[in-house]
This record gives sequence, structure tokens and C-alpha cells, in this order.
Amino acid sequence: MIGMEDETGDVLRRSLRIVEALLFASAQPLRAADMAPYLGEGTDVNGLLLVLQAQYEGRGINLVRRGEGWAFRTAEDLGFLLRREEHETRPLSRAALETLSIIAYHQPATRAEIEEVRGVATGKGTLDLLMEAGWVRMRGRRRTAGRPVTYGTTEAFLDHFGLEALSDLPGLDELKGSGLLSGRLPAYLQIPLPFDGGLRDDEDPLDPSDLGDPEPEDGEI
Amino acid sequence: MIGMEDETGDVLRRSLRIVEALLFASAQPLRAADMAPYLGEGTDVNGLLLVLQAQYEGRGINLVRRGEGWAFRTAEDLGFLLRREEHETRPLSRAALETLSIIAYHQPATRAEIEEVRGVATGKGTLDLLMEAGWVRMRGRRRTAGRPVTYGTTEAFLDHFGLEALSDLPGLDELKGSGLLSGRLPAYLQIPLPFDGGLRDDEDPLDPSDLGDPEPEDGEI
Amino acid sequence: MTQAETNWFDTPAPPPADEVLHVDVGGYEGPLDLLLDLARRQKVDLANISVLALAEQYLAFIDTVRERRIEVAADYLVMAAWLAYLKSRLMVPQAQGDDEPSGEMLAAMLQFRLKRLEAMRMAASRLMNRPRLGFQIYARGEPEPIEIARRSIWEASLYDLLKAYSSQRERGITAEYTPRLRTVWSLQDARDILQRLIGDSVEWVSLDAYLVDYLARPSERATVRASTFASSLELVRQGEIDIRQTETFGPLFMRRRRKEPR
Repeated sequence: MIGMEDETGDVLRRSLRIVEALLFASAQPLRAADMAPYLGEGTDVNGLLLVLQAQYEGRGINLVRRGEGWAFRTAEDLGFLLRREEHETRPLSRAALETLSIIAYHQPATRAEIEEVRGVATGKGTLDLLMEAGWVRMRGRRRTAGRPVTYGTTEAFLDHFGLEALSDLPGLDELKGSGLLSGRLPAYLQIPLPFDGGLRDDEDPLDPSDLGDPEPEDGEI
Repeated sequence: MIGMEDETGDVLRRSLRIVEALLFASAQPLRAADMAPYLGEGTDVNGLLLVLQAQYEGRGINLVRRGEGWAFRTAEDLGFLLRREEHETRPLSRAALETLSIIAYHQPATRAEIEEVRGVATGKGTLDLLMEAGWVRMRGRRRTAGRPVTYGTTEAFLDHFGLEALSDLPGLDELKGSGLLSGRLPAYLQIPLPFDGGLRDDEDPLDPSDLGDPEPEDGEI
Repeated sequence: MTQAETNWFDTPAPPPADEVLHVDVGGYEGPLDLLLDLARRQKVDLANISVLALAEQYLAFIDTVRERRIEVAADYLVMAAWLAYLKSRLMVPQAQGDDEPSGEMLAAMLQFRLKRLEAMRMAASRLMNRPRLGFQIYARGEPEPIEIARRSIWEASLYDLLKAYSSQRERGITAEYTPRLRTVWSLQDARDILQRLIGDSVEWVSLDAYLVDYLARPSERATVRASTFASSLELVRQGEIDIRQTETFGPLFMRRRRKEPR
């Protein structure tokens, strides 16, 4: 498959085998940085990953990207066949589901923003449960009065729902177009996108220095 | 790889994909009979397995036979390479997790202070384990009777838990907001500001002799 | 009632009116959820719903629920007040120099919020219908124990850490819980006060009128009423006073019993 016969070809082939073995051995996605220590210095891990991805295209297992991570997963179209009689250990409540999708589509989102979209207070244990599932994390703090904590999704969220990146969220473009992802006011103002990079301009790192300040409650209707 | 272009070729390709996915997703080696129900009647499963085995020959993972069953395994020559880095992963015990979290929030904290929050004695093994894991370090000695050792967290701690700084640890309101702490807390309950600077006013540096002997022996003044 | 009424119960098999009244407000997750449900029953695109009709339906619904003496949470009533305001803004043309937001703008805002909530619900169901890991897509079933060197051998997440810390701090608290002490009027005090207040009055006077000075503090209202009522029954038993109530939950009237000449 790798046509070169010379020494470079051998190195490449060996590197590909190592990346393949590492990814195959792990149940969780691995980042390029996780694999770099096993490869020669200066190896283009991302290049190797793309080669490997192409090699597995159309096979029963595929190499997929999940945010920064990469993993082997069974092919999507075989799902109906492999589907097992498994039940979700704890099916998500409607409140948890809505909260999850609001965080996914509006992130970074504060609790007050989630509550504004849903029109009800977030029950105890909803955010807790989503964090326990490993799908939601605390990202930082919004640089506004009260400096509320902002929430976002994790790579495990991408992995679970089979998304390469947040931009793959179903219906995202449509929602953007209709202005329904804008923060507090109707469409024409602005359209923030789900954001999973580092901290945004209006976010600070987490900081417990404002212990006394409660999160701003959103009693607004 | 599968040279045939006709309908038989498509069927074969599809069967191979199914066998590949089944073997990949299975938690134990599969026998040909285990896979037959997923394939068309009269499919030569053993034949498929041999084709698949040939396809994976020389790759980072191989299809190997284990008694009656078949499974994917890391190529033997790479197994040697990767095993060098092998570690056993174990979840941190509850005692260790609790101790670590108290050190994180209350640092610099002495063993007596940790025990006061936990309400039970902390085994010496727990602190040793946390230090061995590289998450906890001895900071100095408290300038009080008995000059107890003070503990703090390390850079590796921040790294592992994805924190940029100790101030990223969520405060009281965030713990409440996310449901980790219940809302019904007495007003006096405070969550301390973790301290991660150099030695504090009430701390002395460690003695050179401390390095080999972390805890003062009983009876020592 | 209004056209609205027929709309929101316009389901394939309209339930008899009796059943309709048993709609449980507790089945809704807040007023917005209820509004969205009502809007859906208009069976048109959310962009084309009649906000005025929707407001009327909501207000009618809340009225129905309250008539049935079902406890309605405060936020439903806040929404009702807001919708009543919206209704008035929509029906009365905007006066010049009126700085308040126009009815149309308020209606657009409500519509936006309904559309956004519905969009998030749809997004949630689309997410759940994706081929999910462990349901239609599988990871390696038998991962091989190869660990990446950068990772520590101990597994713990930030969540585990915070959970461990929070539960410890909470554990310490429960032991120190002390119930809130309430002011309680003793029966003896209540009796003395009642005797003094009624004095020799032979006219019917309502209990609350006697107690008006003592009912000023809301936190004590319950105990003042309960203790004086209990004491008054005792006084009736002893033939000291008469007591009368003309309707359920109506005011209690009291007077000194005339000493029957023997």
C-alpha cells in the first residue's frame, strides 16, 4: 500500500503499524500527542493518521476523528446489524436531554442561560449527572457580573454521539441560519457558534475568588 | 484487495466487513459459528476468516486464532515495543480521592487538618500513594507545636485534572450550581481558597533530613 | 368560550369536558413548556401561531386549574401576568410617546423563545437518534492493556475529585443540623389574651378583629391563630364564651356568654 521501497518507506510503514496498534489497543480516542512518544522525533503523526484513515475507509471498522482524538470504531452502516440488546443503564430525563443539547449548541453556556432557554430552573442533579456521564464539563467563567461558570461539552460527548467536531452537530447550520442560537435576543443581533476551543474573550479561567457572589439568578420570563 | 467486480464480489466484501466489525467489537474471541447468524446462509465463515487474516498480515494488528476462536491482537513484534510502556490502571481509592481533594482545597494542609475534615484517620499509605502518583508533595512544616509537615498539590496534579491553576477549582457557588453540593448548607460552610504560592507565613521550609523521612515519628517534638 | 378553547383540545379524539379539566399542571416543566404545548395544538408552524390566541389559551388554562383548586407554582402566575400584559399591549394601539415595548415586539420575543425551546428539543432527539457509541457503533471490545506513558497509573477525573470533596463537606454538616426555633404562643398565653380582649363584650366580634394587633407579624400569624382558636374552644367548653362561624373558612365570631340567671 505504501509504495516506497527505500528506508523512508520502511520507517513510514513501521510508524503506521505503531499508530495502528496503539489506536487498536485503546478503547478511548487517542490524541496525536499521546502517540508521538512512540514514534521517531519529528514524525508527522497527523499525516500518518490521515493515511491510516484512508486505508480503513469502506472497511468494517473505520478510523474516526473525535475532536482532538482519533479512534477505531465499527462502521456506522453496520449499526443495525451489530445492535445488541443493550439497555441504557440510566436513560436521560427530558430535562437532562434538553440541558445537554442547550449546552452543546450554545456553549459556552452559563446555568442562567440554560434556564432562560428552558424557562425553568435547572433541577439539582441535572448538570451533576451530565458531568458524571463525562459529557459536560466546567469550562471557565463568564466575564460578567457574578462571573458565572460556563459549561461546555467534552470529547467523550463527541465520541458518544459520533461527531468529529462540534460543527457536525445535527442541524447546526439550519439553527444558525434561523438565529435560534443567538444568546438573549432575537435573530438579527448576532449568532455565536458552539465553541470548544480555549477560553473565549469573555471567559476567565475558573477562579474561586468570588466565593461570596451567587450566580445571577434568572427570574426573567 | 478483493479482486472480484461482480455481485459475488460485493457480497464477499460485505461479509468481510461484517466479520471484521464483529471481531473488533467482541469482548472475547469468536468462533466461526458465533458469526454465522450475521451472514448469509451457507457463507463460508472460515474462508472469510482466512481472507481477513491474510489482509491483516504485516499490519500493526493481526487476526489470530485462539483455540476455536478468532481475535484481533497487536502484532507480536509491536507488542514487545508497546509493553515496555505498559502500566496497570486502577481507579483511585475513595480514601485517596478524598484525601487528595482536601489537600487540593485546603492546602497547605497538615495530616491532622486532613483528618479533621475527613473525620477519620488517614493511613500513611494514602499520602504515600498520592506522593508516589506525583500529585501531592510535602511543602514545608507548620510553625506550630510538633512542626507537622504541610502538604500541597503538584504541577502534575494540575496537569492530570486539566486545571490551569489551583484557582480553576470551582468554588462554593459552582459546586452548588452544578448539584455537587446540595443547596441546604449552613452559612458557616466555607470553601477555602487553595493556596499555591511559596511558603506561607506560618510555614517553615522542610529540613534536609525530611527528604527521607516525611512524617515525624511518634514522640518526636 | 373563545375559538382558542376549541383549538387546544382539538386532538384526534376530543376527550369529554370532564376529563379536560383534569389536566395536570404538574405534567409540564414550567410555563414555557405549557405554552409550547398549547402552541403546538394550534397545528401551524410556530412562526405563524397567533400569540394573542395563545395568551388567551394560557390564561384560560391557568384559570381552569385554579378553579379546581390545584396548586399553581408562582412562575406560572408570573407568566400569566405577563401574558395578560402582552394581551393588553396587542389589543390597544400604541400611544404616541409610549416608551414601553410594543405588543408586536413582546409577541415576537415570546415566539422566539418558543421556537428556540422547540429547536433545542428537536436537537436533543436528533442527537439521541444518531448512531451512538455502544448502541450502533462499537469500540474495540477487548482493548489490550497498553497504557500511554504520559498518563498516570491512577485513574481519577476532575469530577471524581470534586464529588469526593463535596460529599465529605456535606457529610460533616448533617450531624450539626439544628431545627429552626419558632415562636409559639402557649395555650395559656392565648387564653389570657383572649379573656382580656373579649372582656365583657356581648356583641359578636370576629376573632381576627381581636387579634389584629397580634397578627401584624406574618411569621407569627399561624401560631397566634392556632393557639387562640384552641383556647377559644376550651373557653366555650367552660361556658365562658360563645363562638359562631357562618360559612366554611369564614371569619370566627365570638362574644361573652350571658350569664343565665339561675
